[in-house]
Amino acid sequence: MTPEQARRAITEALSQIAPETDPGSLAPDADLRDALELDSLDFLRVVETLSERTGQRIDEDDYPQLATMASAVKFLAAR
Amino acid sequence: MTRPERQDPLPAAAHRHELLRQMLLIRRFEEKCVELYSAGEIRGFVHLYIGEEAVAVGVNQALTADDNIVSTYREHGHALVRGIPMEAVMAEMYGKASGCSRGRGGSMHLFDTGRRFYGGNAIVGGGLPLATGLALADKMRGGQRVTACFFGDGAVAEGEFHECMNLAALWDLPVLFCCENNRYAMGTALEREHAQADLALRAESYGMTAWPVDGMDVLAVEQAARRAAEAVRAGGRPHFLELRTYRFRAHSMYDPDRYRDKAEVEAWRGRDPLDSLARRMREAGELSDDELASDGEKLAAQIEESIAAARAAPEEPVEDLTKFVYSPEPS
Amino acid sequence: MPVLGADMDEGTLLEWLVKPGDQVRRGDAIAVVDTAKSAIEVESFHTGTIDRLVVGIGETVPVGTVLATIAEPGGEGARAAAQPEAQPARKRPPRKSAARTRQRRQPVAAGEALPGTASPPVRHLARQLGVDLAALTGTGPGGAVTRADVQREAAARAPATKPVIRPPQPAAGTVAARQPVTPLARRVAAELSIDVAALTGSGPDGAVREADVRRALSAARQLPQQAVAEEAAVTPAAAGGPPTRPAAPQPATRAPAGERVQAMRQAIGRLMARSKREVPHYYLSNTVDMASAMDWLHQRNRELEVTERLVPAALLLKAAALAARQIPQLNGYWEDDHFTPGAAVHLGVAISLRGGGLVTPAIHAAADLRPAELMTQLRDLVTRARGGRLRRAELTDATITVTNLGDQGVETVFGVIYPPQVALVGIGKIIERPVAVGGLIGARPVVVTTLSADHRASDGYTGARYLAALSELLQRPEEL
Amino acid sequence: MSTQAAQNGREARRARTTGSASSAGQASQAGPVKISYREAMRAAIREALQRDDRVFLMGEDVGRYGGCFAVSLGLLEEFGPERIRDTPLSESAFVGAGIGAAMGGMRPIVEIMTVNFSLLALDQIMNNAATLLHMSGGQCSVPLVIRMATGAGRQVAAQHSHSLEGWYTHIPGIKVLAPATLEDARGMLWTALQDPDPVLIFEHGSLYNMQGTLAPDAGAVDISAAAIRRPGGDLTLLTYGGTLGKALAAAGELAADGIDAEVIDLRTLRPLDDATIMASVRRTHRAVIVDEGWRSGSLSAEVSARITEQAFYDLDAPVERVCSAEVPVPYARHLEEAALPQAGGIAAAARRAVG
Repeated sequence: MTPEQARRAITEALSQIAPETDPGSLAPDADLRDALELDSLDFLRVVETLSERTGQRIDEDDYPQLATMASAVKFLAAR
Repeated sequence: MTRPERQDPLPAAAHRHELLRQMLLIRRFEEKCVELYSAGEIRGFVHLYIGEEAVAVGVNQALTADDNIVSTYREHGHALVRGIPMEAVMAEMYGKASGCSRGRGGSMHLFDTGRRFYGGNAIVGGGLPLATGLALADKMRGGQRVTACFFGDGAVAEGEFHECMNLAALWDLPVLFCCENNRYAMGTALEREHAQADLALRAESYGMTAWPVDGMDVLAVEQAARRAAEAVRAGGRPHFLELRTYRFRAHSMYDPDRYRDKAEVEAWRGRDPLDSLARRMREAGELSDDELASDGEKLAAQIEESIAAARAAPEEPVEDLTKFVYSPEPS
Repeated sequence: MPVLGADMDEGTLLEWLVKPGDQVRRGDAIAVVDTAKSAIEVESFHTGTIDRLVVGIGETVPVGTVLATIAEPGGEGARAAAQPEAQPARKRPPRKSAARTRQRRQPVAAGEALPGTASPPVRHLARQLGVDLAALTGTGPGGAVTRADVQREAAARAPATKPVIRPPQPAAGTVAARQPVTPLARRVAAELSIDVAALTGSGPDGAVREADVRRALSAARQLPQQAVAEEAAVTPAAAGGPPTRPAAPQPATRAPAGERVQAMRQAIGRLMARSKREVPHYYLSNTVDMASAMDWLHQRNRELEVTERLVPAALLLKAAALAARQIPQLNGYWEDDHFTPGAAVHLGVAISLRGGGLVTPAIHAAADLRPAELMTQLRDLVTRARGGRLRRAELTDATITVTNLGDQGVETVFGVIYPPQVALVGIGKIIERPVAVGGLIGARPVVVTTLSADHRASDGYTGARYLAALSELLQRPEEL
Repeated sequence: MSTQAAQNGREARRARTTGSASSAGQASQAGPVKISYREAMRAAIREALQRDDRVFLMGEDVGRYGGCFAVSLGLLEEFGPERIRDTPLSESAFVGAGIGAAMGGMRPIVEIMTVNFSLLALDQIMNNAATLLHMSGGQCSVPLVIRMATGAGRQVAAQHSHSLEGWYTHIPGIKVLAPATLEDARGMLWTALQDPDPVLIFEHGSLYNMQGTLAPDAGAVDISAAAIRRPGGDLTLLTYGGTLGKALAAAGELAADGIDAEVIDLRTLRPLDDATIMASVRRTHRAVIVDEGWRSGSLSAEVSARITEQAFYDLDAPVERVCSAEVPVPYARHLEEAALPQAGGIAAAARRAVG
């Protein structure tokens, strides 16, 4: 997966969970959960969506790597 | 006043022979019933008339085919002398489809409305209001029928008896009340049951003509019944006969008969209505032993035929279980 | 316009789910209505054909207004839909309505065995063959377990175990106590392949009725449909096509966000003001060691697909519900100067809405749900709350409420009770704190649990027992 | 033979009178006729007496007194003492005589003053009227009509306030009717008289003064079916006789709350019209049975059991019953009212069922 594909997947997943926001305009190092006001359930759905879309298993231990857009793109693109 | 039938009784000797044959018919039929009951072929309550045959036979002589009869649960005799075919009565004892009540009634509920025989009624006194009503219908429709209503001494203690005596007398209804006083209401003797054991007197108090009759003498019964029936027919008022009789056997097949003295039973057997009439006829040279034996043989054969027919008769189909609860819908 | 909450006077029609000519059955959702608190589906109380939609989208009308007319099958005229529920709250004398409320919430006597869905001879056979009836799916009328079902089950297990003749046991021991279900509900559920055991009843003694089954069906339909929609929207993108935004899960027509938030604030304001005015609150707090719970959770989630993973909130809610069952004095309602315990623990969950506002829908019979089931319901509830698709019973049935602000980074919550409930449980953020265990100081995850309780219904001692029970339960997560 | 001839003449006359059904109706004026339940009943008896000379009325004080409830007032003068027949206080005898007269070709209407006195004739009703056809293998039909006043609500205390319809419905072989409306008071009797089997008609004492209007040509009505007196979709109220009005009142009260109750008048209590009952319950899924009889072993128990047998999987709530309190009916007004089903209690039961 290219970083661009990863970014698109993440943006779409976030838009779906928080439709009134514009994830594309976030700073790369902003904390996604804070910026988009995601609670743990929202976050779980983001993980779920990403996992489905990318076909990758994302374990609970991987969650910290999904904290910001930059780290998340890096995490997904690396796999 | 028109008097249908029975205006010219049979010549005396032949008539007496006929009375004897009718009593013998009842006697032999019931004796056979005891046998069949013991063999388990017929069941339920069976109340035997043996000893009382003179009452049914004698009263019936006074009735026309157009008169009504309402009877009790001890009604084999009434049914047979009324002319219900023995085959139909026997088949009813067997609970068969060819029974006179199509297997629904049994021994206590023999019916033949075609012969105006309105059943054995197994509620003591229960037939009295029916007879009163049948007579009311006839009176209102302008007929000249007599309704003969049989009941026992036990019924005289029932409220319905008194209500009906009053009603029939009050409304001048053509009922011939025939009280078969066999001295026991099941196991309770007449004197232990009635403060006034003169039952005719009780009926008389309702303003109707009533008198006691020797119920062991068929000729006496016939004579009394004719007199009473004529009076009913002529005047449209009820009459009451107290027919003093005795049953030789127990109340029903279940009855150990502990309430009667053997000597008493034997004394009454000495007045057996069949023996009395047969003796009298023999003494008068009206009946030979051969004729009597021949009568017995013919009856035995007839009874055997009725049993064979009843055994062979079809049963009512179980699918028809609820038939006759209500009348069929008019089609 | 049905009354969908105690203080609702009017409602705005957001969406019609039917059009004239559509067939509807009693219990079908026919419209979505915006109340001050949430968008709620309106169900039809009649079966028939939609005749006319009377109220237009966006119109605000008082309760009792006819929304649509339904022509009854075979009937001549049309009748007002949803009319039976119109105006009952104000028309009836208050005492009578309170009496009805109490009646509906009467608890089932503890240990009372309810009759099974199998006839006595079948139960007897099941005992003889050692078959657990609760585990069987019945093929008889209305889903009743038949002789054949039991024999099939016994035969299926035959190679492993020979049929054992067991001594007769008391019915309560073999047949699990279960919720009453009306025959009609049972039949309809069987026809629609819905598991009645998972339903929450709105009838007397919590009996599941036909309407409950139909509600469950429409909820069940909604989820797959949404999933399909998302998939359809997403697939072209995954295939490299032009990116497509998935359809927004909100209804297309809604009151302007500003007005909506304002109305909701007013409603919340009224209720909270009433609470603070009428309810003498007392507050307790307790710090709970979450090490075992978090360990168990990680262990479990590691083995599972993401869709099956639990969040800590699910465990905390389950524990809160169980504790409420243990301390029934906190689970129920204060009405007419006395406390009526709830028949079951219907756990209200405070859910903040994106764009502002708050709803507290209930998870029905939460104490009876396994954590995974509770998690499923929680996700469903949050999704629907934010999508504006809550059901009426969910908004009115809570017997105790939990506010979990841990995700927002709050350590301690001092909550305000939702009247006529008598307790609110607050849950803060799970944080690592130095804790002495066995004489050694170590960093362990802890959470601060709080209780706001109505002093009219209980005392501090009772409240303390509740928080202690909650803590106790969280130490044995595997038993939750 | 003269007897036969006389009878033939009667048959011919009967054929004439029974053939002229419509001529025996009410007056010829058009438009609805204002009438009371009592008058409707009297009109029905008069019509029967006019149309069929086999019909006669008998009972205690039906003649000179005019009937305990004045139902037969004036009929003695019109039809004479043969056909309006005062009886002694001998319930067993005159009910039994009615049975016998029916067997003998008449079409008697027997009036028992009140249901409590019918117990004195229970032997005749149960052991003869109901059984003769069957135990005679179909030979003895009993085309008899027995009318009696029933029910409480008039402060006549324990011995005159029974509702024993349920007892009688237990008995195969008889039919049991409960006219609750003017139409049925006017129309059930003739149909009952055409029935070849015994029919009991229970007239609730509180209904005799009920006023209303009837079509001028009102006449015989069907007695085979229950009637929906008020259609509704939310629940089914099942009742008969004196409680029909209360059930309708309760339905009105419920309607104000938005609960749409269907009210079924059972009309014929034996045989019950299962089809109408079940069709309604299958539509509404809820049933409340209102029965002035005592709850235990009552007609309401029978109806409830049948619903459970035939419509179990259509029930969305337990069947509710509103019956009389299990006490002998007391004299004092407030106690009597408390003992009997009332509209408020019916509405409350309906609300429980609707939930």
